[in-house]
Amino acid sequence: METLITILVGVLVTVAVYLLLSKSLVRVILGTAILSHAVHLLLMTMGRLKKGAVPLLGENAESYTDALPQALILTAIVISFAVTSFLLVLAYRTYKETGSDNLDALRGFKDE
Amino acid sequence: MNNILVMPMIIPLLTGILLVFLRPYVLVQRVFSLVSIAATVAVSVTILNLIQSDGILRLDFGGWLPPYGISFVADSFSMLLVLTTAIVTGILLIYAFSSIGRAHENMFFYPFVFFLIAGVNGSFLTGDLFNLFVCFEVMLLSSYVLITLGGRKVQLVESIKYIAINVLSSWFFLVGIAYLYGTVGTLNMAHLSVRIAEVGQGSLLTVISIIFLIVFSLKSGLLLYFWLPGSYSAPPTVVAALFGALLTKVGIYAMFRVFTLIFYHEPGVTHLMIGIMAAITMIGGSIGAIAYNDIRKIVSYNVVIAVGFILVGLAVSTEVAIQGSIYYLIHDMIIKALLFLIAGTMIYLTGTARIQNMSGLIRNYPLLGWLFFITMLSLAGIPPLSGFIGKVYVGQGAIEAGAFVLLAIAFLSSIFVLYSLLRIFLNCFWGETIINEDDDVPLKKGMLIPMVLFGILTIALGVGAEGLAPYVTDAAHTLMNPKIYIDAVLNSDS
Amino acid sequence: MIQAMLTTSLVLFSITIAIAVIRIILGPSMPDRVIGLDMIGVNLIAMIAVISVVMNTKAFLEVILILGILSFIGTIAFSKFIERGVIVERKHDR
Amino acid sequence: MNVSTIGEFVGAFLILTGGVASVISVFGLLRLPDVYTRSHAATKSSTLAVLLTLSGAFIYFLFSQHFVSVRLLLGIVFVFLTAPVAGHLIVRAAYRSNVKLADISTEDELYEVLHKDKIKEDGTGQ
Amino acid sequence: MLAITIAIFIPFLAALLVPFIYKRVQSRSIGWFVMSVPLALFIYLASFIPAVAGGKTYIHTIKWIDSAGINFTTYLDGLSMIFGLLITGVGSLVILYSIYYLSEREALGRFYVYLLMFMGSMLGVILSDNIMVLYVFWELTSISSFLLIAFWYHRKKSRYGAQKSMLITVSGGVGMLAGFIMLYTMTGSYSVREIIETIGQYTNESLFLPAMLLVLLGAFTKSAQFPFHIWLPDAMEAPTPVSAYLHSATMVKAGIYLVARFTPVFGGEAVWFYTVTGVGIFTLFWGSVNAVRQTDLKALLAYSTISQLGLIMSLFGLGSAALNEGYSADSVIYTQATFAALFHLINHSTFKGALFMVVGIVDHQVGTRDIRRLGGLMTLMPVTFTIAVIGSFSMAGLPPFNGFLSKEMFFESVLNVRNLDIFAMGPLMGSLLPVVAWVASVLTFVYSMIIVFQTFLGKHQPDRLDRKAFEAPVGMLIAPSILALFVVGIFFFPNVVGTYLLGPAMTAVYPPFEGAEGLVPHIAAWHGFNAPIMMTIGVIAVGALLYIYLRYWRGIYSLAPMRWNLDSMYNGLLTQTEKTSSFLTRTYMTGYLRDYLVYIFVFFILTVGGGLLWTGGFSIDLSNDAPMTISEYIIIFVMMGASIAIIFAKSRMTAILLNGVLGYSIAILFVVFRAPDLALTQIIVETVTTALFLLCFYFLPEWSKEKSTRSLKVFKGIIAISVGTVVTVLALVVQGNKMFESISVYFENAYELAGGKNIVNTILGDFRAFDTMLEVVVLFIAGIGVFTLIKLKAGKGDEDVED
Amino acid sequence: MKINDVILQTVTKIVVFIILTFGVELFLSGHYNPGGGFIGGLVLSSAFVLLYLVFDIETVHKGIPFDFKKVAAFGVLLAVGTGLGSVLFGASFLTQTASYFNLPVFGATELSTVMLFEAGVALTVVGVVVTIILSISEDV
Repeated sequence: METLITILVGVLVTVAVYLLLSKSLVRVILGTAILSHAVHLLLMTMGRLKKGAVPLLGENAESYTDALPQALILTAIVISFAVTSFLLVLAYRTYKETGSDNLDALRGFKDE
Repeated sequence: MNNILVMPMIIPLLTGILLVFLRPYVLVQRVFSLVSIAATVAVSVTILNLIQSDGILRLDFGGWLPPYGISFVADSFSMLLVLTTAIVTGILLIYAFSSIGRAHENMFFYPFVFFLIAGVNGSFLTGDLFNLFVCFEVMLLSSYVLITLGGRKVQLVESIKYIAINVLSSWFFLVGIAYLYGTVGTLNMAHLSVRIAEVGQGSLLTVISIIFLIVFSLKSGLLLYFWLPGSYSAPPTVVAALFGALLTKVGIYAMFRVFTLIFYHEPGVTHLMIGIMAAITMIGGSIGAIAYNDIRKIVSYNVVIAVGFILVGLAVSTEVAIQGSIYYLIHDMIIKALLFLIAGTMIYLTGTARIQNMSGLIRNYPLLGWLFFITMLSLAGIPPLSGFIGKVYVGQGAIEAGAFVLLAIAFLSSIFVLYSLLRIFLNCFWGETIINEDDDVPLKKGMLIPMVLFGILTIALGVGAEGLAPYVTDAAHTLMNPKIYIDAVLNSDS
Repeated sequence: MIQAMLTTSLVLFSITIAIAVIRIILGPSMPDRVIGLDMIGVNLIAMIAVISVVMNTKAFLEVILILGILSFIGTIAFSKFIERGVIVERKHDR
Repeated sequence: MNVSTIGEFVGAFLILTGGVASVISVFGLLRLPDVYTRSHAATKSSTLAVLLTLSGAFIYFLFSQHFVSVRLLLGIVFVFLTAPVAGHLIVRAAYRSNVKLADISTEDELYEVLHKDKIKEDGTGQ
Repeated sequence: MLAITIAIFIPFLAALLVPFIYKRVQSRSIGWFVMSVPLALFIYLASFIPAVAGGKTYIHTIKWIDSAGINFTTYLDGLSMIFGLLITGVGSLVILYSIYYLSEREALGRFYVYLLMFMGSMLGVILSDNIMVLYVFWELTSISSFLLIAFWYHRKKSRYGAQKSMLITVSGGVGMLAGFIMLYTMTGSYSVREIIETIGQYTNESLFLPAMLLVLLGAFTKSAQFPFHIWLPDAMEAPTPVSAYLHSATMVKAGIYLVARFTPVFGGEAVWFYTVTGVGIFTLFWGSVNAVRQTDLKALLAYSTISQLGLIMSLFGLGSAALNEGYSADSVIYTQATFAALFHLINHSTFKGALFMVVGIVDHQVGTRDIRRLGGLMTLMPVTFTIAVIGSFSMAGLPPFNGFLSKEMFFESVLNVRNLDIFAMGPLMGSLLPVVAWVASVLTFVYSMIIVFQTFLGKHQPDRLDRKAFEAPVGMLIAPSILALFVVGIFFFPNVVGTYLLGPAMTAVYPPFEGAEGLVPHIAAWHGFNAPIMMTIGVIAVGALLYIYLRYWRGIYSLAPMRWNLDSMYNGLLTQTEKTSSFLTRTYMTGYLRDYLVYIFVFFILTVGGGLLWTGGFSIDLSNDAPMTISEYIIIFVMMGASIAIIFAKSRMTAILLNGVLGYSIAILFVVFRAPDLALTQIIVETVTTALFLLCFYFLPEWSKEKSTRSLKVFKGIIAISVGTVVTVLALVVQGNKMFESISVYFENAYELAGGKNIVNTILGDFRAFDTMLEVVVLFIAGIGVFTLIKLKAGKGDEDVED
Repeated sequence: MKINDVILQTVTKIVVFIILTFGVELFLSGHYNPGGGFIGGLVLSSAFVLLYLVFDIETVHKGIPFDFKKVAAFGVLLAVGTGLGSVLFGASFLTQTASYFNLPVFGATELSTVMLFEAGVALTVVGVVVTIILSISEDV
């Protein structure tokens, strides 16, 4: 299981990186979203997978899965949600302001 | 249990929240923010002195002992930075009062500043790796908002790059935490150190440490500083000054902490890398600083140079060098704030950022000109201003460690700093006065006072370096002897 | 026996989801995709129910309800989006 | 074979039925020619599928752990309540956004109603 | 003695007072106040002469940065005495001169502030024992010189000169700082005296040589030694009093002082000997060669200063040879060189100061310094002419002026070198020195004559002058006259200087020779027909010939191409550096996010991936994998398919929905992994995110197909795959190398510890509540941030000035 | 032209009620079952979003006259405040306590400061999510 999930993480990262390298702002943001998916899965696999029960006490189990990564992922999810939403709105505002979502056009001001 | 430890973070945080409620009352916001910054400064001073008498302090949140809960750990190093942060922010706020404008003040400008400070201070204080990530995010999100606040085209365009790259770096951070947790199974930094020392920093852990190196390099602008010049030249002056003074420093702090506390076993790999990166950073920053005619760009590249310079101390990792880095770090926070303020004020006064279009400003604004002059000298490490002592110590450390190439680059870079700023000074402040008396934009008192305060600080810090010496010595000593830190964190008597 | 049945149904649901994804990718129109998504949502509910039976835990029953809520809201949002492009309206608009 | 085993079996059977139903419906989703027909497959039969499954799970828990899951019941009610509305909305949206009917469709009864509506609106004019 | 330490600060204090006084006074009489400062100091310092001559030294320490060993330690001995007297003495005269020289319209307040600042820093340099403090003042002199050169900052050339001098001297200073730190690293002390005492044990250390060269770098840049001399001619843009003071009498001598001060440290080493002597003698030669071609009187004086400084420098180099073997009768003959150096130092200050003032007077009176426009001023300005003659003849080494004495001693010293058998000094090298020295002296003679004769004799050309020429006011003549008196006076009473000033200084330079016989020779104007006097006669004869036929051979200067000129090399270097940096920086700082990301990813691949490969030998242990069911396989493959499909998605909507599919599938995986809270959160968050995507993207244009070349796509693909691979491999390695049990076992007692049964929630709400609290803050910031982002728009008129 | 869909609006009124109840239940039971402040908050906000979807902004605003930014701020304040509360009682920052109370209707109930903390989280989430969605929608 872990191996396959890890490979899945790799695939997700690959896709995300590819998207990040695009010209279109939309793709870049999608890329960041996928990156966060990937890292959440990665964090998950770092605790042992599927060993033990759901981390709810009272399910009378011998052992529980590693709860700490879960807590971390929860925090990470919330944070990446916050960032993604901000980034999205930023993209929206940028488009409204500049009329472009093409990062090549949004190069920034030049000096000379 | 030292609840006072949380105050440098909680006071700004609470202030930020309360200021949200006070949105319509700008004056109240101003007063309130000044008061709470003053409180933060007071608290920081108290803690700093407490550390001198009681050793490293620790606060376990919720009473959960490390490594299980999250702790704030305050040693001299972190508290020095916290204190400087508070002071710098306070002065910058004064500048903001007269420069940022009603629209911003009504749009939660002050709350965001305070959240930023909360994030910065939290990053300095936390003893937990994941919490460090969270604090980073608090800081970063505020910085995202601050950089876009105002919604000008440049800001939006540059902020996209800034945010995208920072999102990436946060991602690397999480990946690093994931790997580290996977191998070592803990998150508390002291505990990590203990566990890694136990099994030895094998090649796997070294590779993981490189991920952290990348993360902090991205945040601090070590080698991976591509995002920095653009995004630091986009936002309003105060924000740029805040960024220039604080943001990269957090990355630097984290790098110092992680590579002296946790991954210090393989200096041949990690510290060598840091050294090479610092060298390239200084070179890149130096050539960048003289490559442009835009004041903001020049100033931003100066930030880059300083980052490289400070990390020379970490790269050579002798106690003296680290002392130098700490001195320089504090100096840099103050002087970069001043530099950005002056640059911003110049642009405000002339309406242009290009040095060819300014001339003879010193006749109209003599004080501004001399402040810039002092800043220039201080940045170049010319005595007796604040950059001097740090430079000496870093140089001494480099010599002791035999890192002559680093020494040469570091010292040469200060000449580039001087040259890049000399260009501004000669072109903009000296020369024929082209603004006639009528077109003179008045320089507001509210803008001048904070700059003068910074000027005084840089002189005071240079002349009165001895006053800082015990703290800095203690800080460097703690950094070089991770055992002190570990003992303070993992003994469970408090 | 019971286990076999449960596993079979899990597989069936997975197949359903896979096919729905194909529909999302194929389209051709937006509503097609939304229907596909709705389908996935509904099947996820079912799937999670089965999984909790398999695992013999009550922990995931909240998930079911939430999925229901969200797929409902999602569908409404999508359909409004498709219909007029605006999701949240203001009174004086248009 | 005691009661609980039978109950569990019934539950599992219902679940399996649900699975089969859902596969059937998804084939409909894949094979049917246009949105409107596909929506039949998606909403009707898959609602059935999920209701079957949830009931199955409910029965299973009822018998195996003697546990009346309020949440499952609530879920059933909820799905039952919302699935039709959702389906209705999608199709409505599809129609209003002029998604084409399949080529084999013979009649579009709503066409005139909607057009009249539109004409009228244009007439009274905003 | 505390008073000496205070003496350093008095000029600074006065500088602080000047602006206030100037506000009140607003006239040139401010100069009298300023002048009182150096005058008082001069008298005060002079009062120590007898004591110092008696071998007494004064030391006093005020703690500054004690932890770094940097303290204000002042040390007054013979060497500092000479310089101190020069600084204060010439300083007083220069200020006196400036009172009349500068017009009242000038910003006199600023001028005197700089000047006093300079004076204070200069005193700091020569009185400091602590080399770090010395460095502090060293840089301060550079800064005040910078400010003084650019006193007329609206002139382009002033700014250029100021920048040049600042860059060169500060660079040298930085090098010197490095050298000082190296010295500290070796000896553990910043005190010169202590270093001198202990340096013997460290001469073989690897740091010794670099430290020496770096210190010399500082000295050479400051003293305008070849090839760093180029800043000095441009520094002549400063007002003439400044040139007279800083750029001939004092600041440039700081480098000389440093060499003298460090002779006991580094002297006696072959490298020191050769570098100092070689550079000095070459500078002497080069300066004189260049001086002859100048047409601007001040530039001529600048090159002559360079040349003279080279002379002094070379003498110190020669003198250092004495330290090689320790005290013996043989080595005393080399100490003579040092004695000559010190003597010439004083002489040079007197005659060069006078000459500068003369040139200033000429400039002030007729409005030009171009010798092609000058001539025949002798009758119009007789006093000035007299002073000029005294100064120039002294410089040319003619009796009865003090220059003659020191020039003779110089010849003697270079001749002595021929006998030197240390440092592998061959006869060829040994003969080369006197030859070069002689040639340079001939040229010195020539340009000295140019100053006098082309300015004051020849045809008067009133039409080519800006103003009608007449004698300068008395006030302006006082200062140069006093200096001229010294020029003559020292010739007649050289041994007063020798005993009271040079003697103690010699002891300071040669501490091991203290009280040795012959250390302080008797100076006699006439010492028989020996080699030096022959050389002087030769100089006069050949020089006179050359001067007379000047116009015939001057043409050879134009043969040397201009671009090989050091100045144009310096300018070229600066512009080239700027251009290259601009080019380089623009090459990689493209402004494209994609490029930056590529850098980052490449760095990641290289370091982390490289690290993995390089260290190698990782075990990937898959045996602990949990079993999988078919449905899980399906989900995972669905996810892979969906994610890859995103890349090829034709419409953004598809892409967003596929992203949603990914999110929901992850939720299922979370269910599979027994993480109900996560699954719940993931589902909701994914929904909200998707909704936001839709909300925002409705307004964005449909995404166009990425128009990029195949090679770019392949490149992107390679990077993406490499990153993915690195992450995966590292994750697999980590899974095979779990070294410790996780701390999370602790949390399984959540109920006992924190009264919660949902472990995850207990961690979030209690164990790690702080994270949660901050996470909420993050969310809050984002929420408000979105609000501001949308509400606060830059209006049209509101466009900030910052663009 | 408003969406005038009677079916939708009728169903929504019921569904919103269900969702709200469920949301509150989720965040209250977080300590024992899956759920907690964040999830509860999200569910609650989804109820509000549903309302905004089905009705228009003004109508909803009339019914629920909150400034959601302040709701969010209040939430954060509550979360931080519980931390400070423990400081007042001389415990470490963010120390949570719990004890049993005999409430008239519910019987012996455990009331924990975690609950307050979670409430803060939930309020923030509600405030933020609604603020974001409203801001964007209003901008159109």
